Amino acid sequence: MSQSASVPATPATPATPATPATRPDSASAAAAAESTANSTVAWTADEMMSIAAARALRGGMSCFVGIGLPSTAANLARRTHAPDLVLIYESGCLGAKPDRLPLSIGDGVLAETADAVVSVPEVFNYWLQPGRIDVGFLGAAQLDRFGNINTTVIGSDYADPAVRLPGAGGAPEIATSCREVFVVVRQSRRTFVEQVDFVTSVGHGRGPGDRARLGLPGAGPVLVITDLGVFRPDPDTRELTLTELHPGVELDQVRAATGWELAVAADLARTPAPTDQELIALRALTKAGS
Amino acid sequence: MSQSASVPATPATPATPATPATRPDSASAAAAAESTANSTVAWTADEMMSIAAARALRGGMSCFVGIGLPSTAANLARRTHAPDLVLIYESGCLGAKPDRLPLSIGDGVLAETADAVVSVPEVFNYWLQPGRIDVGFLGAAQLDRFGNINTTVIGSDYADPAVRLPGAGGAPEIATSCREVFVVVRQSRRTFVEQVDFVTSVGHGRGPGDRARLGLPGAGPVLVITDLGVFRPDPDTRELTLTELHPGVELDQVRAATGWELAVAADLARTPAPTDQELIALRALTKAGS
Amino acid sequence: MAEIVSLPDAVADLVHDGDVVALEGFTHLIPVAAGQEIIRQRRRDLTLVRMTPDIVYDQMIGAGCARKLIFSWGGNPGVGSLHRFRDAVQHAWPVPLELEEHSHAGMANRYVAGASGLPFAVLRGYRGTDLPAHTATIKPITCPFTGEQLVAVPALNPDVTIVHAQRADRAGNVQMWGITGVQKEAVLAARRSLVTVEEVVAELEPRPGAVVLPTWAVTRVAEVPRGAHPSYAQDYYERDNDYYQAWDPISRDRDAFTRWLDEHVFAGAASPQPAVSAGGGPGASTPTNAGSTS
Amino acid sequence: MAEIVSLPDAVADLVHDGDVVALEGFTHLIPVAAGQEIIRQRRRDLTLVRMTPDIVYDQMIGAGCARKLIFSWGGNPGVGSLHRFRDAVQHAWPVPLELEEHSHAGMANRYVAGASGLPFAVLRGYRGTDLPAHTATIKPITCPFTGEQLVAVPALNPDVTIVHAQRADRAGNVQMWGITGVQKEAVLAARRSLVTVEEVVAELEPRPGAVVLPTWAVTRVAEVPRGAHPSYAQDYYERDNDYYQAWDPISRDRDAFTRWLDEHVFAGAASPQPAVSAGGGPGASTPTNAGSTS
Repeated sequence: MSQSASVPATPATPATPATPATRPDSASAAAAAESTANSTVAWTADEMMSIAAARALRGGMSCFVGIGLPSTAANLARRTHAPDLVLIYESGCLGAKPDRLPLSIGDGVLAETADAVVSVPEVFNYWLQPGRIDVGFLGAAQLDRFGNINTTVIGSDYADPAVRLPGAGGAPEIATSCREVFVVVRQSRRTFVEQVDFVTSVGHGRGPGDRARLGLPGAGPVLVITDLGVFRPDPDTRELTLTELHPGVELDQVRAATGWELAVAADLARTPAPTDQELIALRALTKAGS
Repeated sequence: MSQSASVPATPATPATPATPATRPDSASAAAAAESTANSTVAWTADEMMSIAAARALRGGMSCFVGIGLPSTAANLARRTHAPDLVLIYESGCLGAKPDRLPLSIGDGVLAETADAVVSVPEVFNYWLQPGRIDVGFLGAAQLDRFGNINTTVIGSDYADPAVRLPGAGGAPEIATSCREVFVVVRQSRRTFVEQVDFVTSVGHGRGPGDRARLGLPGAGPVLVITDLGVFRPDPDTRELTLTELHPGVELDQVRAATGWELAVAADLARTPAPTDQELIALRALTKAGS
Repeated sequence: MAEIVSLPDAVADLVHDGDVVALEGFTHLIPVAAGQEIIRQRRRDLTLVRMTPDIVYDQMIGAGCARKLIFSWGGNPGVGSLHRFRDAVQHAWPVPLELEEHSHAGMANRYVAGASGLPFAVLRGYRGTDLPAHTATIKPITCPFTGEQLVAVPALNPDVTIVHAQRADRAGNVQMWGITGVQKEAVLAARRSLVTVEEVVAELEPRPGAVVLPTWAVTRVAEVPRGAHPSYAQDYYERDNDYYQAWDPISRDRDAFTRWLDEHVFAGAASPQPAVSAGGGPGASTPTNAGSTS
Repeated sequence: MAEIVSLPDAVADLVHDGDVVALEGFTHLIPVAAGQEIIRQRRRDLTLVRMTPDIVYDQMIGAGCARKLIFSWGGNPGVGSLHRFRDAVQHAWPVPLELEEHSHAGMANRYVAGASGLPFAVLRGYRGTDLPAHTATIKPITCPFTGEQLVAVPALNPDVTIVHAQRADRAGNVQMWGITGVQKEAVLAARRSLVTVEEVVAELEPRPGAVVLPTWAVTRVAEVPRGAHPSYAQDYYERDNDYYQAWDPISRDRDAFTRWLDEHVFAGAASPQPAVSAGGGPGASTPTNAGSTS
């Protein structure tokens, strides 16, 4: 099942399928599917995205995990370079160590393997809100140039939306309280928009100083990983700036999939291609979870 | 150990010894110790007090239990006429069924026999505050004519007290939130005072309408049991009024042990003397607990 | 003390037209059978409350039980959207659905306030989002000590809360374990409560991670084996992922949905849990090939 | 991640003169050995926080560690008063002791606010009592939805919280069970935390009623067998009621107390837990005949 506006992705709660699929409709798929020096097998743009997202997580970090793409990335990191990554799910599972990819944020395997299972009020009040969690890992239906996230409605009229999306879930406070936020999202002009129709979760507001003015304690989105590349907020403008291109992706492809005039880092890098080890781990994970 | 100003009783948390002792210094002891038609053995004023207090509790009630005299009475009720009395301790034990008298509000036997053990914040916030508990059973170092309780300081200057007492513990909110409050206290001019030096826990304030004005949801002290008799607030004046004399106690003894001009109910009754069954159960309980 | 009764009797006693009704259960232990019993008893004008309205609320909304939804995330977990919910919001079918929309943190705290007998809760939430502009039940509040501005949300005190648990004893004490979500708070916040359970047992053995609701905090208990299907009951049965997939095409189409309702909810009025088949899907005639739904 | 160290090292690292220090444990699991180590390291000007200051705080106050006490009930449970506490309040011996006095509900909610990263908590408390007149940290607050007036109390965020638990694993994950009081909130509210444990084990087996604090929420763990004596550690040892009785005459007399301090706390500086005798009393030379204390 591919993602579409009528089956939207959502943060911190399930909506996108847990299994990354090939994306034949994507301009990047053909490029990404080519094999590189790192890997001996072909891989898809979605696989590159999950692997790039996983690499951003470091051992010992605590990570508040949204389902779908974020969960795939976080579980992949725990299977590869970050075995002591602490996974936290909004269902109350602290330190979950699932042996297969969970299909929801409340799968039994999360509770069975967690260091502690606490109530939902407790996970938000005692664990998220005080800023104990290093990284909040979110998805998005729309993401704008300042990293604001929409998972509520498509269209300008809340009362009469073009598309009613699932809503906020845990995302607004994850985006507020985690020390940093990573976002993982499939990129297109539909998802990468100049300004979101509805601010469900605040990124960098309308620019520099907005998070401080709003009293948001965390640093906000410091990293956005898509199937085309990696974006980071410009230190001065806070605008999402392309800092890495995935292997085989051309800059024009990224521009074509971005709904605003794309800023590109002076030292634009190439994401290292997936290694065989990463691909094997990812495929084992998504196969077990499906 | 007898109760004295320097070793004060406290509500809802331990301070008085759990074991009722004979009280040779009391004017009522000799009278109360005489045997009556109900019992074939002699009993003490303290035993009469605990038994009268236990009788006030009914099966199926939930009772927030202070340690010491209230705990003795509540556990006695559970052993005699009210086996399904639900005992709640501020340590977080809901539905404790101790097989011996606990020495503190946090004895292991309370946790081991409870239906549920919850955190201290939870017992106050989820269980006490919303008014779920039928009866709050409190002790007092001082009690005044309107049933207000002091367990904080003796003397008019808080900053330089004549005697520093243990403080509030759980009592202020027990007195506020339980549907009804029972108080059990050894009676003397030291404990039964015209006006408490410090209002730790509100009874009926300074008279009619005060609880409503303060927005206190529960009915407040509806029953005070001492070693001399039983008191209830007058429906009009809210002043504690003697409604029962314990067997063998004379009205003058009660007046002598009351720090204000005592009101006596028109239909003053005699407390039925302890039955053998009650005495046997009480002594088994206090012996096991000592 | 909780009375142990049948599910139809419990719903008939406790759930009235126009009530504020919360069915809670966070992925795990969702009281689906009770929700379908509410449909079967044709309740109307309910204000439905739930952090994560999913299939059972899609069914209740599609059946016309609800006039309002108070929620924080509405979707078919792992699959996509709730199409009956979207049809109600976007096209007022079968009746208009008013929304009161919060975040999870806000909803959880609203239940906490409700359970605590407080009129409101305070959190560090919603800041900078567009939610306060559309939700009247989000207001600023100032700390009287630091002057910091935070957010207040009002208590949720449903007329009835319904949850599902693994066990109750014969006295009506309830025990649940695994992910227990916001169920304790939702029950304690409500005026009346119903707990459906997998089984009534002689004695509740203590278990790691178990939450116990004493009988005097619950109004009714009903034994409903598989009452959480297609969600799961830890140590009883697994989540029926095929059901969630198969729900998508049924719910996309008004006629298919109406047929499903007739065949799998209303037709079963005589039998106790008709819509809760042991098999993998909302109904035997439903294709469960998830691949066909994309 | 929590570091596993010795008790003296943990106290030396975490507890500084002038700190706000909370030792929590509600009757059960009171971190007495850690309190005595603070005395031994001669910390001064501490603001001590504890819902139920009892013997260990009487000892710390008598030893001159504290300039202020934030509390809700101070007594020797089942015995009577804390005489060192009273001597400090009534006669400023050995140093004056400032009081900040609350109810249990207020203190518990202050820790909850602290653990939640909020500046204050709201409760339905203190109404009509004389406490607000003497305690600056109790203020009115108005519900923005109903207009009802309630009470706010500020968050407690100790510099250090110390609790005792039954077990930790080698990674520093902590497990406690039985009555767990306000310990989770007190640890999560603190900037730094120390958990003394009965034993460090290879693996924490799940247990009914257990609270687990993940290692990343704790600063230091120290293995201190019988570290809660004379309170108890469920499934390890019982409460030493004789100790509580015997404390009464020692604490009533400044000289007797000073002698006890020299002999049973300071003299033991070389050995790890000198004041925690296996026997029944604060010291071998102490009469434990409770009858003599009345």
